[in-house]
Amino acid sequence: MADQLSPAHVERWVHGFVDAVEEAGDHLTDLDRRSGDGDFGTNMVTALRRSREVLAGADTSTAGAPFQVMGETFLAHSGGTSGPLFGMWFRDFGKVGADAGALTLAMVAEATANGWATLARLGSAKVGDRTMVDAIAPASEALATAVDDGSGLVEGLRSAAEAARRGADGTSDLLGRRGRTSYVGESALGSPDPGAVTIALFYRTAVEAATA
Amino acid sequence: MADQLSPAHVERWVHGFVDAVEEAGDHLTDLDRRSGDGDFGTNMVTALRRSREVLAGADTSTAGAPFQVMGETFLAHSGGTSGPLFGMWFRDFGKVGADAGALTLAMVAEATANGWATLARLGSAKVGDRTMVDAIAPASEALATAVDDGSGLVEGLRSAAEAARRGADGTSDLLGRRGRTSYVGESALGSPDPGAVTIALFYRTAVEAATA
Amino acid sequence: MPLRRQFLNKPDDVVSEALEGFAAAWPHHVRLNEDPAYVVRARPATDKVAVVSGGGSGHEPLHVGFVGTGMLDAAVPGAVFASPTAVQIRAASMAADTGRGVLHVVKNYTGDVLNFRIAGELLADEGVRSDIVLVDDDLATDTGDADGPGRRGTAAVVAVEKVCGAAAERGADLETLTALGRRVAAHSRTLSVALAAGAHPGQSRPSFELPEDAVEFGVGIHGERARERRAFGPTGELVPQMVSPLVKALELGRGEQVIAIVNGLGATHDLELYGVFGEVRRFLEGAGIDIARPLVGSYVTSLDMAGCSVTLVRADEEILKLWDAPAATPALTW
Amino acid sequence: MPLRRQFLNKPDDVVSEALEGFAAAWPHHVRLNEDPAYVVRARPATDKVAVVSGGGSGHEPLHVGFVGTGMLDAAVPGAVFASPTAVQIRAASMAADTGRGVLHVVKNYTGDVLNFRIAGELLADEGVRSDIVLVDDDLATDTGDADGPGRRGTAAVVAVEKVCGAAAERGADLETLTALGRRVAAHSRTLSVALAAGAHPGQSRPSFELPEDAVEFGVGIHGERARERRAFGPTGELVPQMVSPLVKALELGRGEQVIAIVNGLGATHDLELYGVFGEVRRFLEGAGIDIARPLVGSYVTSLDMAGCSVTLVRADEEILKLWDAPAATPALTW
Ligand SMILES: Nc1ncnc2c1ncn2[C@@H]1O[C@H](COP(=O)(O)OP(=O)(O)O)[C@@H](O)[C@H]1O
Ligand SMILES: Nc1ncnc2c1ncn2[C@@H]1O[C@H](COP(=O)(O)OP(=O)(O)O)[C@@H](O)[C@H]1O
Ligand SMILES: [Mg+2]
Ligand SMILES: [Mg+2]
Ligand SMILES: [Mg+2]
Ligand SMILES: [Mg+2]
Repeated sequence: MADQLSPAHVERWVHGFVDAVEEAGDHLTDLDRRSGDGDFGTNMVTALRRSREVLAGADTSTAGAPFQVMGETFLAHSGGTSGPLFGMWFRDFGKVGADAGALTLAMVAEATANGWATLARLGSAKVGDRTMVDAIAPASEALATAVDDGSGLVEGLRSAAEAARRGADGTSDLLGRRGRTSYVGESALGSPDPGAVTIALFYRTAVEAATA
Repeated sequence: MADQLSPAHVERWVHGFVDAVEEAGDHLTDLDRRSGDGDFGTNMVTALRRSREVLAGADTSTAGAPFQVMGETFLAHSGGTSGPLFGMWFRDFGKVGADAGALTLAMVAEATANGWATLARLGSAKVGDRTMVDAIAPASEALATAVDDGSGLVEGLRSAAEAARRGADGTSDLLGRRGRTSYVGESALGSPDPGAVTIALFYRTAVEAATA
Repeated sequence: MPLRRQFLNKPDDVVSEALEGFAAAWPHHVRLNEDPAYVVRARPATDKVAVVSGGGSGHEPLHVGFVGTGMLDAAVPGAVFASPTAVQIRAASMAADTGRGVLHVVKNYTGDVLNFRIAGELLADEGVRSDIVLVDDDLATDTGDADGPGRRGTAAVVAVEKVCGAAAERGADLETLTALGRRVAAHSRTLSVALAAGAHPGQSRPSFELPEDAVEFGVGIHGERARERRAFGPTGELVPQMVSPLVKALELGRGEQVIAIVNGLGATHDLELYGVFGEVRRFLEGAGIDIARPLVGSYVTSLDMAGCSVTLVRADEEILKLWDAPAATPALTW
Repeated sequence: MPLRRQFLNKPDDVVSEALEGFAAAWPHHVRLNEDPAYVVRARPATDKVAVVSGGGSGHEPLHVGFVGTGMLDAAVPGAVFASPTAVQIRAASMAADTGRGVLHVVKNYTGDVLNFRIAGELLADEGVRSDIVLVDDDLATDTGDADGPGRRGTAAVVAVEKVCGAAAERGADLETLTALGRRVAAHSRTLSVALAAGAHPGQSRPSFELPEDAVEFGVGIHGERARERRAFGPTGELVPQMVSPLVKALELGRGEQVIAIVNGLGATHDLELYGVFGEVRRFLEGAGIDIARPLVGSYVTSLDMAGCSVTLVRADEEILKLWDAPAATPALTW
């Protein structure tokens, strides 16, 4: 059990995330079909596969490098609303780890807080609007608490993953107020927001990478 | 029985012609339907009525003036193939009578010959092509003979009218080689060319104006 | 049944209302005479041969859109798809004449030819010299029958108007212009393809119907059908069928230069026209022919027909220099 | 079922093939960068704020047709009806930047706004200053809901690009340009009406069907339906329904001056557009409002949609002077 995420850990995290989203792709698309236009999973998987290809040839000697590659790939090639937002999300992780030999829990907490701020600034989504912010916000708070409490890396990531999952689950009860889901009203109730579910996968795979 | 056509005679001729074409309008349109696109009578009547209106307010103190008015009216307002050609036809009559107090038989012969030349130049129709030239040519030849023979006005006009009528009748046996009728081939056989029929009316009404 | 409604009041007033709007939209370029209807430059030239064109309406921006410095001195619009009258042409020509004569640029259609020829005779009576350049570029109507009506006139008229307009601006005399215009016309060929016919103002039915798997190949600009239907296909297959016969008819050899005009027939989007132009370029590159000057846009339309035409004009240095000369008209300015 | 076939090869390649053809057709005006895709001036400016715009394709000539002296320094085309990516926008902006910053002219659509905002952050990281003028002129989407997406951006973008382009050419700094562009946008309103929807490349069905007696009133430029259908009628009845709300929304009073843009949405013929413009003029004359500058043509299209939009822009002397300043672009030159 690592107490920092080395570049190798980060690569494992990223590949684990790609695999997890690939596996959940159809389900995520289906969730977007219920609450939007049904392209989320497909777009996400396409952009992630492309990222994986670019990563194969990229220099990933710093802990931020894999995220920088994913950020650029998403910003360069992914359409829709979530593509550029995820691009900026990964970019904030890339920035925090830009010159670092490893990611500490504090750095993950910082990247999460920055990413939350970026997404809020760009997409104007607040907690409760039924977006990925509803998974990010509790994860960010959990990470901040863990850092304050001096928790270990795995413990901190676990609390983030747990918080994100609960946040994602909770979107099932929310009415959409941002993006396409705001047009479908009550008919989305009962299914969670695909963006939030994806954020939960992001932290789950972090835990897996750190514990593998 | 006049031996010259005074401005009053010419006016009577012109009005007689308008009336005659008006009366024959549906028949002429029908002929054009058999050999072209079925707009001849309608177009002709519209332009002639318009000419009659303009004539009512025009100075017609010379023998050519009514024809000048008709020429301008046809050239300014009449579409299709025959409209501009008739415009030029009337114009040649207007020119010959431009400064004249009356039209002699020789002048009618000259205008006819000029008109024929103008139409041949503009429309490239030769005798036998199933156009109004097939009525004009015999009328012109009859008038030339009448002038050479020193015939009287009425006698000369009568011979022209008779020749034009025979020429028009003869177009029933001709295959079209100019204008729209060239596209319909044999199906026009048996009906005369509406333009040629109209030329025959033109000379018939000349006789009526001279003898009234 | 495809429905093709239009923005208009009474169908009969379409042309006169459009002309009124057109003149109001381009007050620094043109002035409209209402009766008889014609359009002249807002600032008429004072000492040059007047270049005048005209024909049926429904082909806009042709011809009124090309009135202005460097192109036409006057344009004479008829009713939709019908020739203007000789009296209109005479009036426009006399308004444009500066004493140095008038060049009539005429697309080869029976009515247009007849009325412009008559106008020439009327003008002669007024002491105004004029001559005609007949534009007959439509390869689809090249039957070789010397006694027939000959090839129709289509998009090459833009090249003739541009080149003669520029030469007139530089002081060329009527004889020179006539010879020049005839040279451009003789070295121009066009083929047009339609995917859907347009509809006459006030009518909701297009002038012909096409099955889903066919294109009208060699279509005209008056809603008339072509002699041929061919299989619909990607532009990569359609365009060579258009360009190859043009190259042959003009006997264009490797190393020669052309002006290439890709023209929309009314309802064809720029995205498509530029795609077509790309294919024209690929084909000509393969044949070693140089597109010295390209022109892509909807310049000679057939109401709201979905279709396009490709025109090639063999170019030499003189023609290219005149093509490049400045023009300032509503539809073409450089 | 109206059939709407297009000239294209593979639907996915429509935009890239059109861009290639476009660049080849206007070599003296523009240069295409293929990946990431953007268009810049053939002769880049050296010392001015760069004016850059972009958005989904299918609206041609917007935006690529407005690259050139006096208007845009660069245009960034997305896929059909889809925003360009932030990386495209960054690359185009950096290619156009002369060191004096970049003005982004953005039509108000979620994707465009998001990607241009992101591009602004990416550019800041590169040390390039930029700011956004949001164009949101579509009165049909004015719900008054401050939390909603706001009015869509349509044809007023042409006015913003023209005016800001001219001011940038004269050396205005980024702050001045941003304020100027926002002023033009704030004083612009548009209403659009469709008679028939267009079809996406490769699809033969239009994006919606209209009954014969209805028009889509307040339609957008992405094939989406309007909130309202109204009775089809003559332009004399339709146009006042479009212009009157614009006058009210802008609170235009007697004696005020406007730029009036009558814009075809893709398949609408010039004859119709000029007829519509005539009606706009009649209406504004009646209201005592002066059309200081007219613009009539198909500048912001929605593929091959049959329809038109009317835009009014309140004008003052500064705006008119900038509107009149020279421009030399593929789609607008004077
Ligand atoms: N304004 C926003 N801020 C943050 N996230 C958003 C916003 N709008 C949408 N999203 C997220 O994006 C997801 C939908 O992405 P995507 O399918 O790519 O969007 P679309 O197809 O509507 O363009 C949603 O599940 C939501 O989590
Ligand atoms: N080239 C021609 N020369 C002389 N007369 C012609 C010529 N072509 C057609 N006509 C005459 O025009 C008449 C048809 O006129 P009209 O119906 O106006 O023509 P369209 O409808 O074909 O334009 C014919 O009956 C014929 O007499
Ligand atoms: Mg979606
Ligand atoms: Mg989507
Ligand atoms: Mg007829
Ligand atoms: Mg007819």
